[in-house]
Amino acid sequence: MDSEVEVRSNALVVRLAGEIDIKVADALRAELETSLDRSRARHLVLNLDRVSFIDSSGLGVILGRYKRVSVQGGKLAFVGLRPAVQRVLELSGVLRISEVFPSEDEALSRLQ
Amino acid sequence: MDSEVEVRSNALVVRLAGEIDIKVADALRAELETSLDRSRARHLVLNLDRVSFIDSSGLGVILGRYKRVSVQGGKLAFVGLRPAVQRVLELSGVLRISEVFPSEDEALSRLQ
Amino acid sequence: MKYINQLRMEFMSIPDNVGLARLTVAAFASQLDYTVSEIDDIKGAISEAVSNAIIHGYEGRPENTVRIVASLTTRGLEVIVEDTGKGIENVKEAMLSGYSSVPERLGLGFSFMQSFMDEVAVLSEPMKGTRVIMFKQLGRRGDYASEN
Amino acid sequence: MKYINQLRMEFMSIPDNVGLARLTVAAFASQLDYTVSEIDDIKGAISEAVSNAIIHGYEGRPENTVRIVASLTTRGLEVIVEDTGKGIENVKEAMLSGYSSVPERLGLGFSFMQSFMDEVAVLSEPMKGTRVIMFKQLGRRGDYASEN
Ligand SMILES: Nc1ncnc2c1ncn2[C@@H]1O[C@H](COP(=O)(O)OP(=O)(O)O)[C@@H](O)[C@H]1O
Ligand SMILES: Nc1ncnc2c1ncn2[C@@H]1O[C@H](COP(=O)(O)OP(=O)(O)O)[C@@H](O)[C@H]1O
Repeated sequence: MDSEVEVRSNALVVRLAGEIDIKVADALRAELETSLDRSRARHLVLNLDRVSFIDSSGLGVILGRYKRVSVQGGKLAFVGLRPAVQRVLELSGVLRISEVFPSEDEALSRLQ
Repeated sequence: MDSEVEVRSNALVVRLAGEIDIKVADALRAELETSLDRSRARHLVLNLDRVSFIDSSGLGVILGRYKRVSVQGGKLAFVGLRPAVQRVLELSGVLRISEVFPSEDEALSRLQ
Repeated sequence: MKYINQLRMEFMSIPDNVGLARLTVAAFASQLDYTVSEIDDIKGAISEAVSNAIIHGYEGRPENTVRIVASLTTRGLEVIVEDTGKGIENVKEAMLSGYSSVPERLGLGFSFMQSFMDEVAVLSEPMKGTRVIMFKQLGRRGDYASEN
Repeated sequence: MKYINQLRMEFMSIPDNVGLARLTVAAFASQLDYTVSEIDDIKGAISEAVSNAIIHGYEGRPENTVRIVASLTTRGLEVIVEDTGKGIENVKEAMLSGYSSVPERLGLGFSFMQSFMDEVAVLSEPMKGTRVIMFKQLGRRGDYASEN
């Protein structure tokens, strides 16, 4: 798994690549926590367009961060969901508490 | 493995794709024999630019066809060798009895 | 039922091997005529079952063995994931969506397996281990879109 | 020597499984820091050894089992490919470059294995089977270019 983090207006934009499973879960959790601490961003935008796989261990990391963000009144948004990833997010119900946007720009303009 | 056959001037041009091993060896042998029978081409040009893997079973099929072609005074030429394929051809000595060209056109113009 | 092909694999209980198991079983299953989304389902189910064996069955201890037996028949893929770890006291409760014995986990593993596969059976005995038996029928489902 | 990871696999002796074995062992070996060309070498060696087990060991009969044991250490990958097939009368002769007991084959399998791997040992007993033990050292070779 590769990741890239950027703060854009009031959101932390995280671009992930690869497969998100138990192997990378701890490192991803630590990276997201550190980035949220540093940036003090309100919203979390996850660009998953290069993520080919995610399972419940990976999803757990994302949902943990959602809790933190939503406590501060922020929102969770996704960009670039491939079919396999979309399906897992749907099954888990995550899509009911988050929004999906066609691009990062769109996500950022709607999350003000 | 996928294949595509075309007769261009006096050569049979065969474009292969995928992995050439024992699983596909019989089918490839049959296809090359049939194409050589039908076309009555003198030379055999193998475009391997979409072949990611070949082993000694795959090489055996190619060398068998080389024998047939060279008996009729024809030549064997390769186009588009990836590093892994190039290495196997080198190790086997096939490159000493054949030629490698940067493109099909170049191969065809030199094989007259 | 005639077996078309059969694969057994055994590997150490470390997180690196979850991806290995996923890839291998997916490549094996691809010998049948599954759609891309069905292969994604199989990857998902294997990932959950193998992760469970490592995290729960062996509680993260790396020197144990996870075993997979995968069989192809004309009907589809049968795959068994098993560990000889701590086992499950109450399988029915464990399989409930949202139930987890580990606070930070989601408790969705078994329900994902059930969504991804056509049949899931769990045999477990405390202190003995757990065996998850799954079946994915061939030619049953369309792609994601047609399921909704 | 400490094992970092270990994988055993067993599968039916059919040609479809040659690619499966190649892919799985390559993915397993990728847990170490091999170069792309070293991973290609490993794929090549596995392909030759597994093809031999199927073609020669079991003479094409599909209902037999090929077994692979792959181990990662800090030094590299050790991989054993074994069959319980017909075995080899004269291993020294069989390993000669160009020797084949089958007219239409090239007799290059063993010499490819030796080129691709750093160590190759063959243990065989007629009517009992054959075991090929190979080792690929880590950080030894550069890419193809620097070898020439
Ligand atoms: N292989 C196993 N060995 C022991 N316990 C298991 C195993 N698999 C699952 N369990 C138990 O079942 C519970 C539910 O599993 P699951 O639905 O996959 O959710 P999660 O992995 O998120 O906890 C686990 O929390 C664990 O207590
Ligand atoms: N697993 C095996 N079981 C029995 N015989 C084998 C096995 N592997 C190799 N051999 C014998 O060794 C010979 C040389 O093998 P190899 O160098 O791979 O060339 P090829 O496969 O082209 O014959 C084979 O022709 C066969 O007689």
